Amino acid sequence: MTDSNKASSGNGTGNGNGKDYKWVGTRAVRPDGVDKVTGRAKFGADLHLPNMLVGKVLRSPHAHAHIRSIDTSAAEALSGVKAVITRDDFSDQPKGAVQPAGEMTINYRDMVRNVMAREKALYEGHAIAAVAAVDARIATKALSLIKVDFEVLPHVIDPVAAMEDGAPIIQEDLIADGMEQSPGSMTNIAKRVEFGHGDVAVGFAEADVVIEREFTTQPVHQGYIEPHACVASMTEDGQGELWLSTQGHYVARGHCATLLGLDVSKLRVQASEIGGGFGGKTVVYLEPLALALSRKACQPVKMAMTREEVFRATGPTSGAHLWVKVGVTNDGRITAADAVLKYQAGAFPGSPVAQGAQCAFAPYELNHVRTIGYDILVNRPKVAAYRAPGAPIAEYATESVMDEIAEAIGMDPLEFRLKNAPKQGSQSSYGPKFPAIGCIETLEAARDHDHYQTPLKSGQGRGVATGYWFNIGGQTSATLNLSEDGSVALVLGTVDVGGTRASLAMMAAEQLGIDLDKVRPMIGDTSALGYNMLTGGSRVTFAGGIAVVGAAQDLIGTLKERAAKFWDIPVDDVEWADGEARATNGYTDNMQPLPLQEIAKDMAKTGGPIVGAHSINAQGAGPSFGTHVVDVDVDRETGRVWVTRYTVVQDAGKAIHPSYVEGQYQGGAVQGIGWALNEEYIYDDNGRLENAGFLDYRVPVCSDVPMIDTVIVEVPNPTHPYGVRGVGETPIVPPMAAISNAVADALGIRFTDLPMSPPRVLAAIKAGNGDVTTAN
Amino acid sequence: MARIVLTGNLQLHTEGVKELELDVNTIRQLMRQLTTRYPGLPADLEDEVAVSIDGTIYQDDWFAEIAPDSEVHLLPKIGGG
Amino acid sequence: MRYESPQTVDQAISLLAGAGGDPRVLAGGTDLLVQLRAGVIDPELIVDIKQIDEAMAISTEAGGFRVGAAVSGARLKEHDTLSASWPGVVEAADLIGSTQIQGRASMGGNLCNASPAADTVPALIAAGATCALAGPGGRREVPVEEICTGPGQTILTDGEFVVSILLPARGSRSGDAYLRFIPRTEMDIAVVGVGVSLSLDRDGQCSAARVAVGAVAPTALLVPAAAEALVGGTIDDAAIDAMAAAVRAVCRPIDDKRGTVAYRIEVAGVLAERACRIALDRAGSA
Amino acid sequence: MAKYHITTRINGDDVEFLCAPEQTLLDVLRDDLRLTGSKEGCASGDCGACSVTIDGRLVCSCLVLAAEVGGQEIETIEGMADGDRLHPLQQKFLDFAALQCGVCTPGFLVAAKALLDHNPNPSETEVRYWLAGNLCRCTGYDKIVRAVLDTAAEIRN
Repeated sequence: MTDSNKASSGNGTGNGNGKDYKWVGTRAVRPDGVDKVTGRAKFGADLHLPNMLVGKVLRSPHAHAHIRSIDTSAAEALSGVKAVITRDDFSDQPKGAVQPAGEMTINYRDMVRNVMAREKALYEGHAIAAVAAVDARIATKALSLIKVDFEVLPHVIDPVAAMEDGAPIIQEDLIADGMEQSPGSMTNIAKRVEFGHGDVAVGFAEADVVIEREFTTQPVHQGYIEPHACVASMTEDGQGELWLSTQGHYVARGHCATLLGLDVSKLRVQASEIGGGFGGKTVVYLEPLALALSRKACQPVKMAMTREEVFRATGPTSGAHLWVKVGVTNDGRITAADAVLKYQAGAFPGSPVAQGAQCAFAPYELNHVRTIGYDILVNRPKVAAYRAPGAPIAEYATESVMDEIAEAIGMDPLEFRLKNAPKQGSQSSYGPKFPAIGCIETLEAARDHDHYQTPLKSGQGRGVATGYWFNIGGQTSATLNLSEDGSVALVLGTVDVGGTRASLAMMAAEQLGIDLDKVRPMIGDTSALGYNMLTGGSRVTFAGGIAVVGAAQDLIGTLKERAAKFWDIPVDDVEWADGEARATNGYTDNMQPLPLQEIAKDMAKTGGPIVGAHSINAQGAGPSFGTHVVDVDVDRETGRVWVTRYTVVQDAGKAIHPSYVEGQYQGGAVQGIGWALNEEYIYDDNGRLENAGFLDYRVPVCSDVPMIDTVIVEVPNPTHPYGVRGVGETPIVPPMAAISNAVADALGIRFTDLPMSPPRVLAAIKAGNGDVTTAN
Repeated sequence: MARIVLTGNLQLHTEGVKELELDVNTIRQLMRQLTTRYPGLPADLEDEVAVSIDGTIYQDDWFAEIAPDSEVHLLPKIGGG
Repeated sequence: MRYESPQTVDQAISLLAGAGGDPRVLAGGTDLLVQLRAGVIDPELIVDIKQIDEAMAISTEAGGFRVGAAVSGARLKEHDTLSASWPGVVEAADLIGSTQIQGRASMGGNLCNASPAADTVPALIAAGATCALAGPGGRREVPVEEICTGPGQTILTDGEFVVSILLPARGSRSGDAYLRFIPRTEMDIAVVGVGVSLSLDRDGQCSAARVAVGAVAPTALLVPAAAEALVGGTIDDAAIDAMAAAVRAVCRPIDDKRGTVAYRIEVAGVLAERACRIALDRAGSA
Repeated sequence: MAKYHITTRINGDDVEFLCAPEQTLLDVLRDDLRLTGSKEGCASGDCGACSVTIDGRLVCSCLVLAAEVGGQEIETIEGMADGDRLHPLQQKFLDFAALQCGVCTPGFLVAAKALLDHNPNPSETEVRYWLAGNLCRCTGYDKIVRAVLDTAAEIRN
């Protein structure tokens, strides 16, 4: 195991699975590092093209309103304005225009309405029109000249209120999926899902102790520091180029081509460096508008959101109302677990409630379990993915109840979890049997860690929670182009959000048996490689790793063929090791091994360019469990919660680059601290967001948090050549429950609403209980 | 015969059936047999679901093999952040 | 919009007085530029006073310190004797925003932005500070507590601006302190802020005190009743409780995204008590 | 609309530019001088991604009018390395993996350099409060703080 305190730098090797690797498991310097510490790295807003225009968006000031008319004539007449677009510039998508794209099937009829309002403005900040002008000042002036005739409608912000009869209807033509709906009636409930097995009624009958609680969580934003930005350039012949900050340039290409009616291959998309995404840059907002403006103006158009636009118009994750009931025997066996999850989707269907429902009880082996989820429309921006979408919300509630019930029967919370923990072959709470997993290993590592063994100072509290996430695979391509000097260009199609160029290049060097600095990884544009699904679902080091290993094996196969020709022996008598071809079966006496450089030097003579390529749809992603331990102090007079110590223990399968695995653990934990303590959306009575900026949307700052200890557990994933599991998402699942459990330990008060902000905590201390929904 | 388990809310389209046994060797055969047997299932079923075969989850993979004694679960497709 | 950076107070006055369309004075700009960007204000003229020596100087005067209105928090903190005399005022200035904001933000700007939650204002009021205003009608010296009349509102007349702030001479056995509450450790606007300044006589009795509270009313409030609870006796727990109660009694806050009425009133008392104990400790060791 | 002719020094070089009165220093650095290492994360002084120093003082360039900087010395991330030699902080950020997406990194480096110029031996708490105006959403700050502390120790020795 690797502890970030002991080994934060240098080349300490993370422990291989009994194997000794030259590069895998080391802490090599990332190949894109120098560009990023010198300011060279080009992000979304850093590209300037000749004759480039500036695009800006007019957004709805109303949470819900019919758009009677839009008059853009005055804006079009303004000198310096080159193009103005509205809903009329996008043809509608047919009902049920649902296509597989990226990770999920996308409803393009919804998407075309989300990028540019059509019949109605569905949330404050919904795009109404856009302008391209020669500079920002003129574009802003032009927006002020656009006249929009709104008919303001009643709005609804809260998911529970939106389910009630008589609530304002957001999508009149919505048909509820998964539940009965009386003919002709209208609803905001987009979907009902149910998972589980056994019979919870039977299970609760077997219980000695049953605890039932209700929780609420607020929407939280991914909070990437780089606002959405792109540069689009369409030419008179209908071909286009798009530069953008995205987690998936192939996926963005598909979305934009569909919305603009272009041939996909006529659009060449290049991903900029991305200034954080966390799921929020898996969708398109500005890009179709920039392309439409550029198509009208036949000039390049740059668009970049302000921070305020990011908060008002892009997807946070859901806020939710949650009900959880758990039964246990006095000796700590869970007899039944039941939950109802109501997730707010925003103005269009698609909350991650199904995944929340599946993950809710995943850290437990259960005979009787049920989770029911509802996907609910409200007048807020459509939710976007955020790290382990859905899981943190559900597991906040379930892990809070598990902690309370362990306390009720006087059992240590980690021993309680160990007693009920799933292992390979256990039936999961969502159905299938688990493959090889590391739930028990992370729980044991947490229990045995110095943090958990160290007594608390007086007044402090300690909490633990376990989190689960599936991880995914998906379509991935990689190419290795051998250069004449034996160095190798590695072309990837997966956007690098947090160091995957390093981890993928390390696997290539390991396979080829050459030095890492002989491998130059880069992210190709959409014309450079076959399709690549987006960077999300913690998939890149897993799926990308399989693709890169495949490409390396393809390259090695050709290298062996060339060596066999050179020696005039059967290729079966050639092996590849330590970066050179070796003749086997007795040829070795009179044949010196051929190093990669030698074969590269003569590749023209032996048959021409040598390329290794591999394209896959990776399956069998290894799920990852994590257990967090957190200590808190509470200022009893002001209600401020201080996180004083934090340890993340998580199964990585195999840490290719331990530093960036630790970085995922630490970053997820601190995002979770923000979610638990201060981050929330505050709306006024008109459905307008009151805290659309980093001043009052309070992400943790450096002085808010302690060092984050990490323990990398390595239970190999058998479907990956190095045993890799995705690590990026699981770290944000446990923190909210772990911190709430720690506060409960400190105060003897169990909180059921997030965030645990100082006013709410102080009100609870005064009232003597944690159900203080009146405090903001 | 492989054991097939339907989760989420698929049983609403299968006359309430949540479990059944089918003689299928691949996910594509599974999808074809299911949609023929239960025309009420969504036309884009194969795009909407992930398929777990003996605990390993497959998405968009027609030809993943299903053994006669396999346990197969149809789950909602999984997207990440 | 026009930008001017006059060299003298008189030039600044004539620019401001001569201009229409809501001219603005630019000191550190950490509030002004945010309001410009957000379109909250659209002035035809911006007058940068940082080229005016008087607005950028820290000098001693009548045993106290005269601080130019545009002096940054960072420079204030680096002034050792001022920091030793008025640690509470310097702490208040130091609490405004990040290190980056400290490099620019000034007490003059913090005062004239007239936010009820301005950090330096309760500290300056507690310190008994006055400020020098200059305008077409000449100059006047006005107590800090009289400058703001409401959120964004001041007594400044057309063409008038704050040139400098005078921190009075500091007697022996005196101390001040400022505390505020924010949800995070940095980067937030005060939910409540309390400034306390007090002096002790030879016997350790409180001979003088001023207490001011911010973010609980349309302007920062001087709380005479709180001072009266301290003056004339030893500052014991009972006196401090009475002082805190007096502070809570004057609070007229609102519910908003930063705090509730009940929360602000409760925490105002908590901070008053804590600030008082720090000021007392400083006075005792001064 | 009248523009202002400004003469200043940026990263040691004399620079002249024309700016509109409402343009910020960040606008001019990025859009006119094409020094895009300084980033706009918020334009309100809340994220620190646009951090530069003016006459040695750390500021947010989004909160400075371009017209204000005549005759002053501006340092940006582009001027931090000495030719082909990275500043010790830049090298340590690489060695410690103190960046993930990297968009906040220029601001952190400029701010951290200003800290070490001003206090060569900061405590962890001093580092954390000095850097509180620089938001990072990826790293949880741990490796950034370690990198700054370790660089300070290295420079002292």
